[in-house]
Amino acid sequence: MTTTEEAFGVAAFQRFLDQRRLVASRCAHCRALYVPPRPVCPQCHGMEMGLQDLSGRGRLAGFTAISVPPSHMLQEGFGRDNPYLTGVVALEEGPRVAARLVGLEASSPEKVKLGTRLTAVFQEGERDGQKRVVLAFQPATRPKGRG
Amino acid sequence: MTTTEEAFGVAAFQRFLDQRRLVASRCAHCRALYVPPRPVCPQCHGMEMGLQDLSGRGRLAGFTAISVPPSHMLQEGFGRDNPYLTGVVALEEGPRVAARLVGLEASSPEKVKLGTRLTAVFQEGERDGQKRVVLAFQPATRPKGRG
Amino acid sequence: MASRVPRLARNVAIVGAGLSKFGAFPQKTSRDLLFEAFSEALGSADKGLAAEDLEALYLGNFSSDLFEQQTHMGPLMAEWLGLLPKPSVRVEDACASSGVAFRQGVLAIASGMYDVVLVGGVEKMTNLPSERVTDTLATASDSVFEFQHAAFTFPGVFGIIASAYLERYGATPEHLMRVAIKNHQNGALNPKAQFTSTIREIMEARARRLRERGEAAPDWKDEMDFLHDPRGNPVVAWPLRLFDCSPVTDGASCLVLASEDAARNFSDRPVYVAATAHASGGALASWPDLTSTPALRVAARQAYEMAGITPEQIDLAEVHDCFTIAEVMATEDLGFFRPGEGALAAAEGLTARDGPRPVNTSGGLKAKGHPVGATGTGQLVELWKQLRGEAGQRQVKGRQLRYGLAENLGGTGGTCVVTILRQGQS
Amino acid sequence: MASRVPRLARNVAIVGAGLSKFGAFPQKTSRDLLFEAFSEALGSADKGLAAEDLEALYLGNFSSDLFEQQTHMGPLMAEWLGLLPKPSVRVEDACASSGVAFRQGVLAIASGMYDVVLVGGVEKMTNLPSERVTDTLATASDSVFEFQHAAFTFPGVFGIIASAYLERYGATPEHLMRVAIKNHQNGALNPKAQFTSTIREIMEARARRLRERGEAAPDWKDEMDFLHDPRGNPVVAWPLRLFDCSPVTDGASCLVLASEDAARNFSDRPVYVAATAHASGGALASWPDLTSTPALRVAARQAYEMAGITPEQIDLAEVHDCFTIAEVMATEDLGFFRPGEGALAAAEGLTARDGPRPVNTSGGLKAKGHPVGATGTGQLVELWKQLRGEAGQRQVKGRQLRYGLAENLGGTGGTCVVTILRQGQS
Ligand SMILES: [Zn+2]
Ligand SMILES: [Zn+2]
Repeated sequence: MTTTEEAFGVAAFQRFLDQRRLVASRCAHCRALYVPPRPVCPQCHGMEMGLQDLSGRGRLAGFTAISVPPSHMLQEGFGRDNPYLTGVVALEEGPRVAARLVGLEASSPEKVKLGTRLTAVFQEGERDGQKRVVLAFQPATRPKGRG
Repeated sequence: MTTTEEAFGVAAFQRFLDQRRLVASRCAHCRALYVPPRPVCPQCHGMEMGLQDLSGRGRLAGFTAISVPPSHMLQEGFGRDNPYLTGVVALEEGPRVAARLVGLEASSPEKVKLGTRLTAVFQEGERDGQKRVVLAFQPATRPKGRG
Repeated sequence: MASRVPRLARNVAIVGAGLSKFGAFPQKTSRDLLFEAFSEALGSADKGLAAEDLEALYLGNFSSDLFEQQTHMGPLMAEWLGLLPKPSVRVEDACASSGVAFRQGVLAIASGMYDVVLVGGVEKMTNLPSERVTDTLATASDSVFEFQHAAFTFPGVFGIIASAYLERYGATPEHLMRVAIKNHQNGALNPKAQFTSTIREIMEARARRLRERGEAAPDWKDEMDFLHDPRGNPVVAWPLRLFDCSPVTDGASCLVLASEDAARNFSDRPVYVAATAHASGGALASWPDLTSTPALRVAARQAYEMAGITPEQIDLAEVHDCFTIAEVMATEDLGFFRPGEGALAAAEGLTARDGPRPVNTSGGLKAKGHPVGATGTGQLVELWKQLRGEAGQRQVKGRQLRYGLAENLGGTGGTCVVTILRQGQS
Repeated sequence: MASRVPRLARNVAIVGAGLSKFGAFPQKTSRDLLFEAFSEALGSADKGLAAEDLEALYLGNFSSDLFEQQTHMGPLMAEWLGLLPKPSVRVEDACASSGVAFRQGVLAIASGMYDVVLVGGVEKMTNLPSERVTDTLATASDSVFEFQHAAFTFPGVFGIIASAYLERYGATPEHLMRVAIKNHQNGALNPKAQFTSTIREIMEARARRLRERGEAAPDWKDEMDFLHDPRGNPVVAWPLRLFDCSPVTDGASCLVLASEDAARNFSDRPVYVAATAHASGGALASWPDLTSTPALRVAARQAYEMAGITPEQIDLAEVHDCFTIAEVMATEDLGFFRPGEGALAAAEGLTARDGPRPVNTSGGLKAKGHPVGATGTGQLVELWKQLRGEAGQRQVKGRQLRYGLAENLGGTGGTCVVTILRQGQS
């Protein structure tokens, strides 16, 4: 449980992820959505914010394959010969989110296409000995019965 | 050997200590002395600086016994039950210098007196696996034949 | 070059002020803390104030780099507060970061570039282990010559200063304890303070806890007895003990500044900036006299000249009591008392809230807390409230308050900022 | 609130400029580097200039906190340069730290507080291991959401931007390589640059070294061949490779600013500040379009308004090519080329030193080096020299230079500073 005030704090995004939820703030005044949730609407400066769960479906807007990782990714085993993918995903509800990309070939980034349909996955990871969920996106399996 | 330009850089002080020398910069214009050596005279803003070796003799101008040490002193074994002394020494040539104090009772700081005659000692130490000399001061032994 | 008394091209006023709760908040980051102070500042303007009215952000922050592994706080905060694309400047001058940020906000308005500016300060300190806090604060001294070589810590430097002061003027640690007792008495009346208890209350609570646990409770007669007992008040950097030191604190503060003309749109009773002065000082060993902060003397003189007043005209002051000795020396360097008389003056109650020269009515850094980057603007929040008669239970009474002074110190006197605020136009 | 075009209360000019050598100097600290730039700046004034003339120091520095475990650089530097007790302000806005510091120096003079101000920038980066440099630079993005969660690095963010730009406009990595080749050609003429070699020279030297060691030397035909070879030019953050990235650099830069009146005491040919603009931007995911930096568009528009000119009137520019793609996008966001045409323009030589719109005659961040806190004022040092016709071998020739523009970016567009300098009075 989070109180309403806490829901728009910095720690809230992680708490929602730990619950396997991708949550946006929603401005009561202009209805703009933002991820991660925030206490002030960047659009109209309103401070009456609500929450909205997102579908986790989106499309790839930009990406990179990183061959020179920071310390925390070196610790996960990434490096020169094992790059990882990360990028920006445009969610179907409108907002964009920064997230790691999995299930795509990091060693052949030329094969990754912008616009690829993606879906959120909540990956269990560890940081400094503590379990925590990391947001990632993977290629969406095409829903049955749709074109 | 240090070139003249390097002699007034930040690294020079350590290089002189490694040679067991306590060296001041001396302004060619107003003759003011400063420790550690520096490239500009704080007194007259002159930039023609020379070097002068100091005697290492001075008196205690202020001190403290530290019971809550930083990491590097914790590593040397200091702490709540083993405080260390440090302070400011007024050198007989005029300038003052910040330095650790040894040979005085750190656990009885009330017995340490301002004005105590001190003399420089060059202590061999280690930091991050590298040998280096640290400047410290200890009580001066009274020279023979003087009052 | 002969020093001229500077004259700003435009006058500047404060039209809003806010403070987060000060304390230790494991779940709050700098963004959360600053938002708290920001909301209160917007709400504090007499005629209302909205984020759109703000043209720039000046943010004081000491070292989110080391405390939160986050640099470039300016735009991060501007985004969080909904201020994009307004320019945002992070200013760092150690514990005087927001005192200096405030001054840049004043100059930016005076220059003609902006009419309304948000100034803030924030620090998130309590998530680091205590020895890492010690290391981090020590980086504000000369980290090569003072820290690596001489192993100075931040309390250590003020311990050295105190050793010289006590010896030279025959003052005693008891004089310093009186400063702590006074500041806790004030803090007990400040709901935003980290410690909202007097030292006597802290002593009684500690004894009660020991008794409840079945342990032998010390038989402390009074605060002074408690403060002499190393179990209650251990030495940190001799002669300074725990209760001579300000705590480690999370917190934020905000002010809204406006040009004299623009101020009328937001406030019925703006508080004016009568003087803003700033001077830099060198390493401790370069001080000609360890009992007086050279740069503070310079900044104080410049501030009085700019305001056109004398120290006697200051009605109340918030001074930088990172350590009790620092408050004593500041009251001398600011000209409130003669050299060597500050300790006795404090002990005799001259700086108490109901004394002739109230100092640190907020509780000071000692009791209100010291989130280092937020302290400078935090002091000005207190002056703003006092000068407007809105300081609640701790309001200085019985006289008209016209001039308030804030003294904000960075590191061990490397940065000294003196601000004089005035109630009413000149 | 309708945005008004700001008018400074006083005009400001640059009367001196200096740069340290850029590179990797294991024995030099920030103090040593800044002193180098400072001495050159004092010596550069036409009519002489002394430390006593300087009334304040504004110092841009990104993170001596993390690079040197030293905070509170302002007074430390003021002491080292012999400027005590003058006030000293450290400004941090990531890689735009000294661009923003410069702007505060301009505002401080315009406010009436000072007549002559020293502005500097410094960064000492090369003593950290490379993965710690990666970590440290990444703290300039949002370290919670972008760094810890999404594992963005600094090159990674520009890799993402490049992926979107190349796809949208059909540009190729070869267009970006042309930017690097051009900037190395300019840097080869700059004795202060970290790389004083063209990419062809670097290629030839590498092949020679391999042959000397008896190894099989690759048979590179030309620079493009070399830049396509992962042995010469490995991927860092796809599609960006090593030669798309600026290096890790130690360096410092200084400028002396003066009010229009005071400037005449120091210089026969002061260079005037025609415009200073600054805007903040949000996290990369908040950009409506990954191929254009929102805050840069805002700052550019404000700068042209303030200077009262159009992009066509800019004679040369120093832009923030932390990565080749950043130079391409900047030339579009600044209005030199239409969206999507910057890459081709660079490849066709339009931004070459002898082209119609010279960009980064200094070598840019790519070849001159990128000591992040020193970069903003470093760009202005180049413009100052070019506008005075003192840029030596790399002087832009064949026309009268009147307006120079510098664009300094902090982080990934969180801070955007645009400065326009003018040779001669308006
Ligand atoms: Zn809204
Ligand atoms: Zn001299």
